Amino acid sequence: SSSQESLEKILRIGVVGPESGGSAQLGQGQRKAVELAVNEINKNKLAGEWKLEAVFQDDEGNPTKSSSATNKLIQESKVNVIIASINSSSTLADMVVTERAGIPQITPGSTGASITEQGNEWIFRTAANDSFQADALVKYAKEDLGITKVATFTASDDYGQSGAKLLKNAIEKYGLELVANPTYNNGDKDFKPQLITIRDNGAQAIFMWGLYTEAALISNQSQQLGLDVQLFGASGMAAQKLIELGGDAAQGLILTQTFLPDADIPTVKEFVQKYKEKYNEDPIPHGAQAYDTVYIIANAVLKADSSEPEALRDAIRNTQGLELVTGNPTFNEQGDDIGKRLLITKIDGNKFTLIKAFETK
Amino acid sequence: MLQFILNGLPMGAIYALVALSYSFIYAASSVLNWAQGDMVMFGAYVGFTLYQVFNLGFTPALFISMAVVALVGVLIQYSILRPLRQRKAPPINVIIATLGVSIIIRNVALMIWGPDAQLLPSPVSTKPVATGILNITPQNILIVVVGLLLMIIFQYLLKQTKEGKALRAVAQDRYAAMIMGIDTERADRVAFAISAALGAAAGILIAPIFFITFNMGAGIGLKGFVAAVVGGLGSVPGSITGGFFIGIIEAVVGGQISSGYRDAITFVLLILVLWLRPSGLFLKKKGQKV
Amino acid sequence: MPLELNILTIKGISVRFGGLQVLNNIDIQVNRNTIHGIIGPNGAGKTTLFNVITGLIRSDSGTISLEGKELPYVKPYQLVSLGFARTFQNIRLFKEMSVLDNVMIGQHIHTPTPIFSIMINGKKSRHYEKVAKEKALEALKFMGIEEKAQETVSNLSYGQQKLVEFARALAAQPKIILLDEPAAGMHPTEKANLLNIVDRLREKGYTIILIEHDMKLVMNICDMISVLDHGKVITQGRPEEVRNNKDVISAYLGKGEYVNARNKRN
Amino acid sequence: MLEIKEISAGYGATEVLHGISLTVEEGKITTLIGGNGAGKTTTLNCIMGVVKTLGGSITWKNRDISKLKTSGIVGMGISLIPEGRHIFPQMTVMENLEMGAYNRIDKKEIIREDLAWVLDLFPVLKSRYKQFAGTMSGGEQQMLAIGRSLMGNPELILMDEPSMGLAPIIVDEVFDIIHKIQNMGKTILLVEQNATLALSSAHYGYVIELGKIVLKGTGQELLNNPEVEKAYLGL
Amino acid sequence: MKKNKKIFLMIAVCVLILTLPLYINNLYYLHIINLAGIYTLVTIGLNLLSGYTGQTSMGQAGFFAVGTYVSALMMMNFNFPFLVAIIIGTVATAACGLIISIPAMKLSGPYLVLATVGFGEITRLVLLNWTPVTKGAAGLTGIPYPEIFGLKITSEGQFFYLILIFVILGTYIAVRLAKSKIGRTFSAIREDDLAAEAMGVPVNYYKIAAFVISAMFAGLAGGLFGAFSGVASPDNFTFDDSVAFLCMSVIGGNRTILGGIAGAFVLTIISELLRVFQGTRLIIYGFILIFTVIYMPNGLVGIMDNIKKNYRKNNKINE
Ligand SMILES: Nc1ncnc2c1ncn2[C@@H]1O[C@H](COP(=O)(O)OP(=O)(O)OP(=O)(O)O)[C@@H](O)[C@H]1O
Ligand SMILES: Nc1ncnc2c1ncn2[C@@H]1O[C@H](COP(=O)(O)OP(=O)(O)OP(=O)(O)O)[C@@H](O)[C@H]1O
Ligand SMILES: CC(C)C[C@H](N)C(=O)O
Ligand SMILES: [Mg+2]
Ligand SMILES: [Mg+2]
Repeated sequence: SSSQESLEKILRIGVVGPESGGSAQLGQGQRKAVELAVNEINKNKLAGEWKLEAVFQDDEGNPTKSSSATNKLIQESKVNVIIASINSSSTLADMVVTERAGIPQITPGSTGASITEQGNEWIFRTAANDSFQADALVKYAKEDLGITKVATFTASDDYGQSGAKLLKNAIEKYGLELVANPTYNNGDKDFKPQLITIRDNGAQAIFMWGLYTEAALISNQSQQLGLDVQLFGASGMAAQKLIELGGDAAQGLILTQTFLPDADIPTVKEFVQKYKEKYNEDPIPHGAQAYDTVYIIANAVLKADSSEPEALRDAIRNTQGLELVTGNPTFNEQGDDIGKRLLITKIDGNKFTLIKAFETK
Repeated sequence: MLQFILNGLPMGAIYALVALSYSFIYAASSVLNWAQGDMVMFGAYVGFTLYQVFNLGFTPALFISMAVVALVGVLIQYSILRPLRQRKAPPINVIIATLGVSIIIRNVALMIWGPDAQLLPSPVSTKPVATGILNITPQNILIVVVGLLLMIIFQYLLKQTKEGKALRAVAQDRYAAMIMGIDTERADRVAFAISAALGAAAGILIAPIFFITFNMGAGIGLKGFVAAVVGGLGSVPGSITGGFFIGIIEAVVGGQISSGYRDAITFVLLILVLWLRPSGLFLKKKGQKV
Repeated sequence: MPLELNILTIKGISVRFGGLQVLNNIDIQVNRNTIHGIIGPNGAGKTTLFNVITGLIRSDSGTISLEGKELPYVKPYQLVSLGFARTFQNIRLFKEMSVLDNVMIGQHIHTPTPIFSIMINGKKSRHYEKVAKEKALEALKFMGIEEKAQETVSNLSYGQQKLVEFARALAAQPKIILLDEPAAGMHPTEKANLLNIVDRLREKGYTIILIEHDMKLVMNICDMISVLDHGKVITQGRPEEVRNNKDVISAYLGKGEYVNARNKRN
Repeated sequence: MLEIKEISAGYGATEVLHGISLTVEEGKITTLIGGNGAGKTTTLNCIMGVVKTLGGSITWKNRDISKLKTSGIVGMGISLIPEGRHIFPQMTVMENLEMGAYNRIDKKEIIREDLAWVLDLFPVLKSRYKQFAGTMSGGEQQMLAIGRSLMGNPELILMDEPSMGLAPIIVDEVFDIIHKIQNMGKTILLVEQNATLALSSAHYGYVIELGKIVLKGTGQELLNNPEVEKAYLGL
Repeated sequence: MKKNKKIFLMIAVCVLILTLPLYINNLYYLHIINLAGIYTLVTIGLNLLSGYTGQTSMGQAGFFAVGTYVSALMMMNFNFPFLVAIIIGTVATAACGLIISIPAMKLSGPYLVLATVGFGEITRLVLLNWTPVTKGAAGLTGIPYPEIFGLKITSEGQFFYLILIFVILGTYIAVRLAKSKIGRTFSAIREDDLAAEAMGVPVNYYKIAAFVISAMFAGLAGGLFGAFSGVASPDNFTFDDSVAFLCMSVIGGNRTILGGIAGAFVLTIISELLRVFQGTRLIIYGFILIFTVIYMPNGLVGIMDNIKKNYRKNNKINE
């Protein structure tokens, strides 16, 4: 294959994600965005002489399948870099494989705290930084809305649980009172028991941490129960679908995200337009992050001018000066992207409207 | 406490309906159909499509969807159960086959309707007409009423009509049923069709409040199975009680004890129930003698 | 009756199912090394009595004593080691297993389970297996079906299955064998064979309790007969006494038109 | 008239009937005797269409029924009292009897009359009509199986060892009933282990061995046949 | 002559297996084989429980999980050596088997299925929610590589031999059990537990034993799995995983030990091979399941048996 490379410089990107199973919507969104980015980069020669080639594998949201898929990509497809995965549990399993093989891995979706806490030098994360989100939300609730008694209502998966922890920290930090902190399992349909508890404890606001289906159901059911609370959420549930499914119950819901399709930012506008053209639907935030991830990789290979894993890894670590859809990425020591834009938005009518924007650096 | 119990009722009605579809097929064909939950999902999607593409109202959508999914049930019987029966395959093979069906239906739905959740608007309002302890929404009333109506109809069909008895006869002794002149193949077909239609009905009833996703069958199917078993598989009153039992336990445990351990506690309770009553709440081990 | 003659004493056994008094104060004594017939109309409670003796059903009152010792209320499997083995009115074999394996299950209580030796396929376990196999084959040979040893039970004819069940009971080396209608559905020559087998078992010192509706067989083979009707013992005695008992004739034997038609021929 | 011509049949790869031919005259009792495993039950199951024939033909009322479904065959007035009773254990006695009439399109009153008649034939069924059939004693179940089959008002009744497990007095009754229903104009094919009994009741008899008919003749002829005597009337 | 042939064939197969890592230099293949090897242990145990004793379990992932977590936590929190840790894990799993067998022995059919599903779910939810110990949804990371007598197992090739040893050991134990009085008694219980009881078999004890044994196999497999994958989270032990184990057992043939092995390997490998079909691969997988249970009612091993029988028949005719 080395002779081939000399003719045409090819960089193979392995992409692992849950294209079927419970989080299929995230995996498929990731795939579409990666395909879009790869096509653009190749068409416009944005990676110089390097041609990107993406190979996709489905992990069904199952960590064992995910690590098999990663293995296959590395061993059989001979990929130079891996984008994997969405579910934190899968990403953690994949990291064992990429570390062993010495291949850089970037996760555009997983937010689990432990991912970048292991001293693994091969992992990078372009997912939204949850601790900033939690902090910003709580701060906003206190300072701008004057809320004092709050409840958290989070998914029992890794995403929800690390969210719960971060929220709790922020709530303590800003001196609010946490009156209830129930959880739910993904796939649950009935949230009324927990909502009743929240209501009975007199919460003024509920901070949700999870995905849009459950968030929409929670909104609906809290309306049905006649709860008079302000709902908050984070980027995991930021999707047009939330507005559609939540109906008028979701109106006024405040959430943080890294990406707002309607934002008046050139990169965002361009991305949304191209995405809509190709797929005839709105991109999801994870898609935006995955899209950016491909650009980061393209930039890295351009800079390193090598598909050697170590060179790539170092180039990714030194990413600088890119104006991308979700911010201008820069990675810290642990591999977290600390250059993400953070937007506080509110559901208003048929779309999210911007309340506040932060640059998180 | 009381409000938790009351809030468990609509959920219970749905579980009961799904439980009934498990029970019905079991009562008539002694088959444990793991694809039952996916019938719920499929029914909901068909209803959704009828509404979206053809602009049909709730009632026609309900009936057409029941018919379409019943047809799927017949197809499963014809192409899978029949050859299994002919080869005298053990029950575990039937379970695995229906697992296969479940995987297929789920992923076909994913291909057709995509991974996103879809919304089927309710024919009535999903907003409460009265708040307070009792949160009655018209949709919940609709669920409970239509659900109970279907349950009563099926209890009558199974217990009182000649055809219903014939279905039970088939489950108890296929050979004997055959020589009574009962077309056992047809009985299987009827059982699959009816229980698929029941599942579809459940799907359309819950779609307006719970949305439709391609993998919604897994959760709802499991809960329905739990309800059917705890009540006594094959017993209509058992399924109804089982459904409400699960609905209420979930509401009470989820609200009062622990939301994270809710399902775990529910399952512990169920295992305890089975320990005390190994054939479910409503069935005795009857008609057995050495 | 001298005690040593007596092996099983059934005293005051009553069983009730819902509103139905199925057994009503049953008293039966079974003598050692005899064949004791239990006959009676359908539904008289014969099988139920067997179920009580083998612990599958608990009686409402009464006691059963084996060799003078009252049987405790224990699990059915524990009664096997006390010396009971039975067959069922509806054949209950392990259908998908070989004939030999079926009969070896009968040996269960006589075969130790040396876990360690089994694991290393040691001498001990091989020895026990060998013994169990030999004993099982012996029982099959006694029944005359040893050539079917490797056959799967479900491939055997009805009559052969009945013999396998008999062999399985025999393999438990019980003191008392309880046979529930062993001859039902059997071909006359096989019945003759069965009669022969039972006879030989008596010679070997076994005690057999037999439920049977074939009067020819019962009268030919039994030393004593108890007649049950509606859960009560209506009479007991030697075959010729029972045969001519008015109550037995009216409740059970009948005019014997058809049965007699056959008797005439022999 | 039921006419079986050269049928062969088997289970899986093994053939157990090798060209059986026999005729059952209308309104008569015909008996089929033979040792255990000879193929009697298989023959009856072939007639019922439960076991598919591999060759040959079965005609009833001038129609080849060997390719029909069992339900169709039952619909043509054929009924089987199966070996091993096969009652529906978790249905009541009454429901079992109702199932016997499943295929009838007669008026309800007529069926009710037949029900009364059957309950009179077997009083124990009457007194236990609410009991679950599975808890009945063996003999009671046999009576139920016979009664259930009569509920179908069949023209041809196939009986597979109807006397099995019955008390002598009931055996008498059952044979009385057999004669009674024959006198009502029904046709009977009787399989029995109790060969003497069967042959002395039957007009015509067949002896089957290892899946082949080896002897036939009137009941009396066979009864007096020394070969039959040796092999089937023993004991 | 014939015997020689057989022995020769066996030696050839052994050599082939033992040298596998030498010519499979694609680590991905080796990874899949290792994974299948671990699953083999689960399915062997499941075959003893479901195939032999007739106690269908849809909660085997629960035992697998307990084995994984207990072994891993022993190594991580208490620095126990690998072998000690997996023994503790296996014993803990056995205890779970014992607990679940108490209600389970009274149940059969769908009722038993539900109880086992319940056990699997309860286990998963405890792992998910008992955060201080299990680290909740994030699960365990950095499970140490096994070290046996000073030898550290890190590469796929080394894991291959480690797993192979356990698979051989497990198979040996299972075969011995299956061929002994115990296996025979298990089968009798499957066929008719009342008749078995009436023949002197303490049915309940044997049912308990079957549960405990199958749990131990799953627990051992779990211990290996944790060390092999280095991470473990509740997502590894879902109902779908229990179902997958059951499918392996049935597809391979659940009435023999060989069937369990065949099922684990074939299904694990097939589901990887199907990756070429991308989006439709799960649909194809579903069809494969259906096709197999219809046309191979006794599993893959049943087919092999038939071929053997036919072969013998033909040979007889020729001779
Ligand atoms: N579980 C039960 N519930 C109700 N009645 C029962 C039950 N078990 C048995 N019986 C009734 O008890 C009576 C005695 O039954 P049993 O089986 O002991 O009779 P049997 O003497 O063996 O008759 P047979 O000769 O016909 O086999 C029967 O009338 C039967 O219907
Ligand atoms: N379901 C079956 N599968 C395989 N072989 C069978 C099956 N049923 C019967 N056989 C075999 O077919 C042959 C004929 O059986 P059949 O039951 O017809 O005999 P039968 O004459 O009715 O005997 P019996 O008097 O014992 O009832 C026997 O050798 C039997 O082993
Ligand atoms: C936002 C979510 C998709 C995050 C993902 N579920 C995780 O485990 O990290
Ligand atoms: Mg009896
Ligand atoms: Mg027969």
